[in-house]
Amino acid sequence: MDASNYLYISALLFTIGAVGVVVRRNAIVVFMCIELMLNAANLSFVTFSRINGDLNGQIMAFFTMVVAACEVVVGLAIIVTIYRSRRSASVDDASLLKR
Amino acid sequence: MSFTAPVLSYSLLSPMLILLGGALIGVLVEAFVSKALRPAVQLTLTLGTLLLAVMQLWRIRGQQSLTAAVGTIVFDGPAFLLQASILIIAIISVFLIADTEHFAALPAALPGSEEERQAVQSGNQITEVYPLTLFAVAGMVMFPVANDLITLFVALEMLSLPLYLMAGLSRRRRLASQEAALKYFLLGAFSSAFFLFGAAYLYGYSASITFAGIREAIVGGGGNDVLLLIGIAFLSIGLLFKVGAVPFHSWSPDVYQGAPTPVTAFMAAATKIAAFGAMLRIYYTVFANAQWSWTPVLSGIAIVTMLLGSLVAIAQRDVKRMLAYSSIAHAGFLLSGVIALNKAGLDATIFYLFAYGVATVGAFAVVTLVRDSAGEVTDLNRWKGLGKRSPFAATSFALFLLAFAGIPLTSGFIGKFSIFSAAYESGAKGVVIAGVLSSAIAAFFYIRVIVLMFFTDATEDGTSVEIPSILTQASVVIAAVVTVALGVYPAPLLDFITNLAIFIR
Amino acid sequence: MNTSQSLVYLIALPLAGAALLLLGGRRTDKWGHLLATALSASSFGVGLYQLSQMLGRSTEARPVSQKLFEWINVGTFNVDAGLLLDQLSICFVLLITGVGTLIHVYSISYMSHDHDRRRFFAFLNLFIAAMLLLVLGDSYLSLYVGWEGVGLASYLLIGFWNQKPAYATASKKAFVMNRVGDMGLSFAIMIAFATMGTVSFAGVAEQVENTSEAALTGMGIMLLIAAAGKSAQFPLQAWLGDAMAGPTPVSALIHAATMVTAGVYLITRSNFVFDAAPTAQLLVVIVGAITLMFGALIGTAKDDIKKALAASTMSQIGYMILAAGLGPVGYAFAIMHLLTHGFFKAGMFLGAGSVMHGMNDEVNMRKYGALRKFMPITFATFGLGYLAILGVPPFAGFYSKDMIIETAFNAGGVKGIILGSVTLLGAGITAFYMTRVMILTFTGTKRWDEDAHPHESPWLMWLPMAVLAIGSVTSGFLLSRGDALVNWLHPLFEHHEEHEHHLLEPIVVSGLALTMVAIGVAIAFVKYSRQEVANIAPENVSVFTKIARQDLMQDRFNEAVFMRPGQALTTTLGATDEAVIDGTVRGVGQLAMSSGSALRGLQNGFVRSYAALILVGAVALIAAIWVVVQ
Amino acid sequence: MKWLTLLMLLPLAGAAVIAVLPKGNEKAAKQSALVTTLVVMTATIAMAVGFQRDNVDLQFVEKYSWIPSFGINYALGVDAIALVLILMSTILAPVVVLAGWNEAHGGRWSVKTFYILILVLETMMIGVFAATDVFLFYVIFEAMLIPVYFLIGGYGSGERSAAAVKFLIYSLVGGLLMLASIIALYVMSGAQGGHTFDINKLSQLQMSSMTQNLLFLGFFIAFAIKAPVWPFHTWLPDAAQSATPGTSVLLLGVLDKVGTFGMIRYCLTLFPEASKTFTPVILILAVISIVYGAFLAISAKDIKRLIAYTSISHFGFITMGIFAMTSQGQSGAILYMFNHGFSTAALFLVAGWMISRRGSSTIADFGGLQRVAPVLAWTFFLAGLSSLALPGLSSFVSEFLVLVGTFTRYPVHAIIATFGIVLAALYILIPVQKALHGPTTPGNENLKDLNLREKLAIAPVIAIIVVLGFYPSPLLKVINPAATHVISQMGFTDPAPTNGGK
Amino acid sequence: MLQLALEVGQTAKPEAVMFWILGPLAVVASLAMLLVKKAVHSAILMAFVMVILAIFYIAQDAAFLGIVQIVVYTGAVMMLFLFILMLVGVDSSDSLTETIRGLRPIAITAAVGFGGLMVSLLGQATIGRSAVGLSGANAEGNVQGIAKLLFSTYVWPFEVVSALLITAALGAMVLAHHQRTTTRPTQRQLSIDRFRGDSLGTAAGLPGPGVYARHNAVDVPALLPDGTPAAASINASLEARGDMLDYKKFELSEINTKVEEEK
Repeated sequence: MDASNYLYISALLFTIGAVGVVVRRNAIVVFMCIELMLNAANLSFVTFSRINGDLNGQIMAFFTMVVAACEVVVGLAIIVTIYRSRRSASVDDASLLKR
Repeated sequence: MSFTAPVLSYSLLSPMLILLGGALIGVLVEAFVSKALRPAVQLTLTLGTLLLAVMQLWRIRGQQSLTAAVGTIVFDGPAFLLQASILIIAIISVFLIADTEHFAALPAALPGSEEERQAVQSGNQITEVYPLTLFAVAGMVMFPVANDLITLFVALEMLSLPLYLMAGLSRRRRLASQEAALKYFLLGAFSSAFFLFGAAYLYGYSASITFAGIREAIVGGGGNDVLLLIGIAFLSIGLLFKVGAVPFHSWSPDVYQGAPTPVTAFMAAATKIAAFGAMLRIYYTVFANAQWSWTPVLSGIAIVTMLLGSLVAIAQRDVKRMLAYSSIAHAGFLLSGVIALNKAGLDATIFYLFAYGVATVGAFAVVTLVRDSAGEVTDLNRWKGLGKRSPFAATSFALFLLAFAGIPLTSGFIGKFSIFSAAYESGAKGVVIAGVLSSAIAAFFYIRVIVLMFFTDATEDGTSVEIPSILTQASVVIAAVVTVALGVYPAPLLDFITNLAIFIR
Repeated sequence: MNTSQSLVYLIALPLAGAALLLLGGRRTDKWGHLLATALSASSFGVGLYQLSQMLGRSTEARPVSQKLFEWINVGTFNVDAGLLLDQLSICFVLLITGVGTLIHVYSISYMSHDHDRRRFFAFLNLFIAAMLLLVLGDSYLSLYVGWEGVGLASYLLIGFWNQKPAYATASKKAFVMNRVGDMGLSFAIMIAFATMGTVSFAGVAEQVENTSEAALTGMGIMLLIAAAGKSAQFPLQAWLGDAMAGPTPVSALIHAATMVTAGVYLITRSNFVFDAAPTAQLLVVIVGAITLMFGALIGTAKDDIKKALAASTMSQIGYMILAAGLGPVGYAFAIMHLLTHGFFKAGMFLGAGSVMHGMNDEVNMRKYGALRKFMPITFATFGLGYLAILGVPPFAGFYSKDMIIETAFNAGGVKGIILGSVTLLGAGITAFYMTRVMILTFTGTKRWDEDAHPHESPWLMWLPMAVLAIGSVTSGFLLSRGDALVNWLHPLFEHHEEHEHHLLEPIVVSGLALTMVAIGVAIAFVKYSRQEVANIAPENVSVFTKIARQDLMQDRFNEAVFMRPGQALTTTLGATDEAVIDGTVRGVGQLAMSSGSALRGLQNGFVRSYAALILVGAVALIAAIWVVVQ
Repeated sequence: MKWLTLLMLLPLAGAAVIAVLPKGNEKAAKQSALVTTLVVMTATIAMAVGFQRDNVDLQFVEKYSWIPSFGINYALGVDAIALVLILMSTILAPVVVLAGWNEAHGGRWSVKTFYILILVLETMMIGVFAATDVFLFYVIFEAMLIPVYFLIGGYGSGERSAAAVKFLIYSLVGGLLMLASIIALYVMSGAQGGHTFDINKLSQLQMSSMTQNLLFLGFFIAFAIKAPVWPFHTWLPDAAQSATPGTSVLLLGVLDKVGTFGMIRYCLTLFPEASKTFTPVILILAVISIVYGAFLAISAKDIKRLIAYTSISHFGFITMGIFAMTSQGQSGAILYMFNHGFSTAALFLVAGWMISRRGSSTIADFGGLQRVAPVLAWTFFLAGLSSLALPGLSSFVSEFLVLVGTFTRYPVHAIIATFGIVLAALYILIPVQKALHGPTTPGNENLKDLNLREKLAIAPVIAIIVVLGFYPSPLLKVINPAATHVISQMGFTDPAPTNGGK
Repeated sequence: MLQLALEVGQTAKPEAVMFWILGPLAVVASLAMLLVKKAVHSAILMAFVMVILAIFYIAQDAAFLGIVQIVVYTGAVMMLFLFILMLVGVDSSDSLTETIRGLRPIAITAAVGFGGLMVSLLGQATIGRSAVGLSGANAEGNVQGIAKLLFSTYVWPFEVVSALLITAALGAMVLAHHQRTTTRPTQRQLSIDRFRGDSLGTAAGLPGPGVYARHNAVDVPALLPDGTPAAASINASLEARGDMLDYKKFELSEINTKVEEEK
C-alpha cells in the first residue's frame, strides 16, 4: 500500500490538534491537543523515514518524544501552579494581560 | 556490528559544555549549599561560567570553518559572533537577575497566602533561576550553530523551557506572571509542533535531516516542491514565533509584561539573537537556493510586522508592553536583513542584533529601577517627570529609546542604516519603504515617552527611582556606553563582523 | 561724462545729521535742530556750488557723475552705487534742499514745544537725504532706494504723532499704498533687466531702440504705477488726504513740494521709455487728467484746510503728470509747474500751519474767518500763493499752468480738445476751491471757538513763508523768461522736429484760462462771501457734495475691493492653515493612533485567540503555497 | 590647520567646561558660554580670511575614514555657501547667548544644561554646513534635532513640549525620507564602483530618471520640511511660539537654513535632472509660501508666530531664488540666507525682550511702547524694516536679486512673489502700529528700555543689517563664484536680455 | 464507499486492512477528543490515538519507536496527564459553548482550510520516487540501527537532551516544591504553645469532628457540651476549600445555653 496514506492521517491529526488548541478551554486538554500535533508530526517522520529508506527520521521522532516528555513536565507544572492560584484550569480565565 | 566512537571536537563544543557544566554545578549547589550562601555562590558561579565561556569562545574563534560533534554542530564566523553576542548580553542580563527582588520568594506558595508572606519575610530566594538561565543560554548558543534539524529542535526546546519557567516567577503581580508563563508555554509548544511538522516535510523532501543534505536536495532540485514549500513554511512559523513576527507575535506583549523584568530583558535580547541567528543560517545556507519561494512571503511578514508593531506601540500605556511592541517592530526590521540574503545583510543583521540586544537590556534595566513601595512601576503615566527625579534613569532610558528610534549617533541608527541598505541592495525596496515609514511612526511613541519623562510634571504618587544594586546600575551604564560607542564609532565592530561573518555551508 | 567727487556730500550731510540725531539721543536735544538745519542748508550750498559749476560748462558737459562703490554685482546684473547730476536733477536738488532748508527753519519754531523735536529734525534730514538719493541715483535701482527711503521718511513723519491711533493708521496707509507703487517700480526694473540687461538710466536709454514696444509699454505702465503711488495719482491717490496727519511742515515739504512730485521726476527721467511707448504715454495723460479732476473735485468739498490743500496738490500734480505724458514738449512744462508749485504750495501749507499755530491747531475752515486782520503776514504770503495757483498773471502759476493747458490743446485732434478742456475746467475748479479757502479763512465773520486767540507767528515761521511767497511771485517769470528752463532741460529730452500746428493761439488759451478762473472765483464769492457760512458743515447738501466730502468714495472703494476681501482672505487662510494643512498632519497622526488602538484589540488576552491567529497565519502560508503550486 | 574640526571642537570644549562647573554657578556658565562663542566667532572669521573666493572647489578640506566598511568618511570642507552660513551661525551664537542672558531661568532644567545644549548645537551647526560626506551630513542633520528639541521643550513657554514634539516628529519624518534616498544612493554607488558617500562621486551616479525623481523627492521633502516650504510649514509657528527667543533665532536663523542649504548642496548637485523636472512645482510651492506666509503673518495675533510666518514667506523667496536657476537668483538666495539670519535674529531678540518685560506675547497686549521704551521700540521697528526688505537694509539686496533673477526666467512667478512686498509692509506695520504706536496702554507704562547688555547684543546685528544693505559686495564677491558654479553645473546660463522679443 | 471497499479488497494486504480500519478510527478518536466534555475522556481518547499511532509505527518498520510510543508516551506521559487531571478535578468538565466572539467560525474555517489545503497539496505531492522501505536500513535490526545513529551521529543532541530533562525536573521543583521557610517547631515548643496559648481549651487537643453530632462525617462539626458546634473540630483545609457543612444547622436551638451562675 502507498505509504503516503499515512501522511494524510498525519495531516488530519495535526489539523485536529491545532483546532483543539483553539476551541478547548481546559488547559490540560489544550496541552493534549498539542501533544496530538507532535504525534502527528512524528507519524510523518516515521512515514517519511520509510519512504526515504532512512533511519534519521525515526531518530528525530525519538528525540521528539523525549523532548515532548520534558515539555509535559514543565507544562503540567505551570498548569498546576496556575490552577492552584486560580482554582481554575481554564485558559480563558488567564486573561489579565491584554491590549 | 561495527561501531566507531564519534569524534566530537570538544574544543568547538567547549563554550556549550562550559555552560552546561556550570548549570549542572548550579543544580548541585541548590542541593548542597546552605541557603544563606546560595545567592552569592550562584551569582559567582553563573558569572564565572559565562565569562569562562566567553573566554573559551574567544580562544577558539580562529578555528572556524569546522564542524563538530559528528556534523551536528557547525562553528564558523557568524556562529562565533552570534554566540559571543548572546554571552555578552547574558552577562549583562545576569546583573539584572542578581537583583532577586524581582523573583517570587516561593513560587510554590499561593499568591497572597500566609506562606508567601513568611517566605518573603524570611528573605527566601529562588536561586534556581541561575542554573535555569545557564541552561537557556546553553540552548541559545546552540541554536544558531545547529547543523541539523534534530539539534536545532533540541536547542529550540533547550532555550525555551527555562524561559517558560522563568516567565512565571515574578514576585509582584504573580497571577499575571503565571499567566504569562502559561501563555508562553502553550503558544511556544504550539509553534514547536508547527516547527516539527515542517521539519518532517523537509525531511520528506530531501531524505536528509542535516542542513547540508537539505541544501543539496534544494540545489539539485530533484525533489517535490510541495513538500519543500510546506516544510519551509512550517519551519518558518516556529522560527518567526520565536522572534515575534506578525502574526506569530501575540505572545510577546503579554509575556514581556507578565514576566519578571530581568527575564524579559534577557528573553527579549538574547532569544532574538539566537532565533535570528538560526534564521540567518537556515535561510542563508539551507534555503538560499529556494529564495524565490520565501522572500516574497517573508517580505510581506516583515512589512506587516514593522507596521503593526509600530502602530500598536503608539496606543500602549505600559512601558513593558510598549517595549514589547517595539521589539516586534524591530523583528520586522531584522527580517529585512534576512530577506536581503547578501553579505551586507548578514553583517548588518548581526550588528543590529548586538546593538539592539544591548539597548534592550539597558532599557529593561531602567524599567527595573523605577519603583514604588509595591515594586516596579510600569504604568507610563507614572513615569511623568522622571527626568527631574532621576536624571540618570531618564537620560539613559531616553538614550535607549533614541537608539530604538534610529537617531544618529546611537547604535540604532547605524544598525538601521546598514540593514535597510542591505535590503535595498537586494531589491527589497518595499520593505525599506515600509521600514522607513514605520520608523517614523515608531519615533512618535518613543518621543512620547521622552516627553513624559522630561516635559511633564510629576504627579506625587510615591514613584521613585531606586538603584538597588551596583550590578543593575552597571548594566545600565554598560548598555549606554555600548549604545553610544557603536553609534559614534562603529567601524571596528563592523569591520570585525565583516571579516568574520561568512557562513560555511 | 565729468565726474565730481562732491556729489556725495549732498546726500551725506543730511544723512549724517539724521544718524547723529537718532543715535545721539537726548544728548542732542539742545542743538539737534540747529545742526539739522545747518546741514540741510549746507547741502543746499553744495547744490548751488554744483549749479555754478554746471553753468560754467558747455551744454554737453553739464551732467556730472560720481561712482561711490560697487553695490550689487551678480552675473550680468551690475549696479554700482553711483550718482548722476544733470540739468534735471539739479532742479530737484535745489528745490529739495532749498525748500527743505526753509522748512527746517520754519519747524524750529513750529515744533519748539514738541517733546520730540530732535527726532522730527532727524526725520526731516533723513527725508532730505533720501529724496536727494532719489533724484541723484544713476540707475533705477539707486532711485528705488531713495524712492523707498522717502516712503519711510514720509511714514515716520506722518506718524510723528502716532500716539493718536488715527495718525498711526494714516502713516501705515501711506506706506502701504506707496508700496503698491513701489511694486510697480520693481516690476519696471525687472522688465528693464530682463529685456535690456541693464537698469541704469544711461543703459536703458541706450537700449530703448533695440527693445520692442511691448516691453517698453509694460515698463512704462509699471513706472506709471510707481509714479501714481508716490505722487498720489489715480488710482493710488487715497493716502494723501490722510497724510495730513503729520505736522504741517511735513505736509508742506513732503506732501506738497517734494516727495509727491517724485512721480513726475520718474516719468520725466524715463522720457526715453515713454517716448518709445505711446500707449504708456497715453495712459500717463489719462491718469493725469483723471487725477486733476479728481483732486479738484475733492478740494471743493473739504472743510479741513490741510485736506483742501492736499486735494489741490493732487490736482496740481495731475497737471504735471498730464504734461509729462504729452511727450517731449510737455516735460519741461511739467518740471516748471513742479518748481513753481513747489514754491506756492509749500508757502500755502506753511501759511496753513501758521493759521493752525494761531488757532490752537484747529484745521476746520468753518471755524476760521476774518483772520486777515490778526495774521497779516500770513494772509499776504498765502494770498500771493493763492494768486499763483490760480494762474493769475504775472504770478508763477500763470506761466507754468498756462503752458500746460496750451500744450494739452496742442496734443492734436480729439485728444487735444479733451485734454485742453479738462485742464481748463480744472483751472476753473481750482479757482473756485482756492477762493473758498481764502474766503473761509481770512475774510467774513469770526466763527472761532471760544478759546481761540489768533496771533501772527514768530519771525522764524513767517520768514520762510515770505521767501516762498517771493518765489511764488517771481519764479514763473524767471524760469520762463527766454524759455530758460526749457532750454536748460532741452539736451535731456529728445525733441522731434517741431511740427507745431497750434489749435488755438497762445493768447486765446490764456484768455480762456483766465475766464475760467474768473468764473470759478465768482462762484466761490457768491457762494461763500454773500451768505453766512455755517461753522458746522451743513448736512442737507447735494449727493455730489456728500460724495466729494468722502473723497469721491476712494476709501470706500479701496475698503470694499481690497481691504474687506483681503481681510476675509487672511482670516480664511488662517483658518485653513489650522484646519486643513495642520489638520491633515494631525489627521495622519490621529489615524496612526486610532489604527494602533484598533489593532490593539487583537490582543484580547485569550491565549486561544493567539493560537487562532497563529493558525490563521499558517493557513495563509499554506494557501499561498497552494496558489503557487496550482 | 584643521580649521573646521577646530571650530567644531571649540564649542564642545566649552560645553565640557560648563559641565564641570559647580552646580550653582550660573553666572560662570553664562560667561563661559559667551567666551566660547566669541572665540568660535573669532576663529571662524580668522578662517574666513584665508578663504580663496575665486576658487569654487571645497576648501579647508579634511577627510578621515570613519566607517570604512560603508565607505563613510569624516569629511569636511566648505565652499562659499557653507562658509557664509557658518559665519552667520557663529556670529549669531554669541549674540544669542548675550541677548538671552536670562532666558534659561524659566526652564525645566538648570542654566548649565541650557548652555551646554546651545554649545553642542553650535558644534552641529558648523558640522552640518561643513560636512561633505552625505552620511556625515545626515548624522548631524538628525542629531541636531535633539538639542533643539530639549531647548524648546525644556526652556520654552506655553505649549512647549507639544511644540517640541511637533518639531521633532516633522523633522524626523523628513529625515527618514531622506534616509531612504541616502540608502538608495549608497546602494547604487556600490553597484557603480564601490560604496561611497562622497558627494562628488555620488553626483556622478547613473540612474534612471524615475529613480532620480524619487530620490530627489526624498531629499527635497526633508529640506522643505526643514526650511519650511508650504505645505510643510505648520510645525514652525508652534515651535517658534514656544521656544525661547534665543532658541528661535537659532531655529529659524540657522537650522532652517539647513533646508535651503541642502536644496542647493544636495538636491541640485546630486539630482540635476530631477531638479529640473520638479522646478515648476517647487516654484509654485515657493510662491505660495511667499504669499501664504505673508497672509498668515498679517492675521497673526502672537508676535512670535508672526515672525515665524514672515519666515515662511522669506523661505519662499529663498527657495524661489534657488530654483530660478539664474546667477542672480542663486546669489540672491544665498545672500538671503545670510541676511535672513540677522533680520530674524533682530526681530526675535527684540520681540523676546518685549515679551519678557510684558509677560505676554500677544500683540494686542502691547501699545504705545515707543513712548515708554524708545530704544526698544526703534530697534524693533528697524528689525521690522529689515524684514520687509526696505532698500538700504540687507534683506532688500537679496530679495531684489531673487526677484530679478526669477523674473528673467519665470516672470509670472516673480510678479506674484513681488506682491509679497506689499503684504510685507502690512505684516510688519500692523504689529508696529499695535505695539509701538498709539497711546500707552495699561500694563505697559513701566516697561524698561533696553539695558547695556541688550544694546551690546543687538548692535552688531543691526550694524550688519545696515552695512550689508549699502555695501553687500564683499559678501557677494564671495558668494558669486559659488552661485555661478552651481548654475553652470546644472547646465544653465543666465538668460540673455530678450529685448522684449525685438 | 464502494470504491473504497474495492480498493481495500484489491490491495487486501494486511497493512492496508490495518490502515483502513485504524486510520479512520484514529481520526474519529481525535475528533471525539475535541468534542467530549470531560477532560478525562479526552485523555483516554488521546491514549487510544497514541496506541494506534504506535501500531502504525510498528507497521512502518519502526518497531523501536512503536514500543517507545506505548511505553513512554502512552504509559508515562499520558499517565502524567491523568494524574494532573485527578489533581485538578477529575469531574471537571468543559462547557463547549464558545465564549470568545467569532473564534469558533474562525477556528472551523481555519481547520477546514488547513486540512483541505494540506490534503489537496499532498494529493499533488508525488514523492518523486517510490518508497524505499526500511529493509535496507533495518538490516541489522531496527533497534541496532537507531542505536548506532543515536550514539554516533546524534550523540551530542542526545547528551543535551539529558540537560533538558534536568531543566524540566528543576523547573517542576521550582514551581511545586514548598520550601520550609521557618524552622520546624520542636515537641517542646509545640507543647508550650498548647498550654500557654490563648485558651486552655486547646491544651487537651482539639475535638474531633462529628462528636455528639447527628453525623460523624469528617465535615460535620462536633457539638460542645452546650450544644453549640465547635468550628475548631473541622480540618482547616476543608474549611478553606469550602467543603465544610454549615454548622448552624446542627445547632440545637431548643437548648438554653445560658449557664446559671451560682451565687
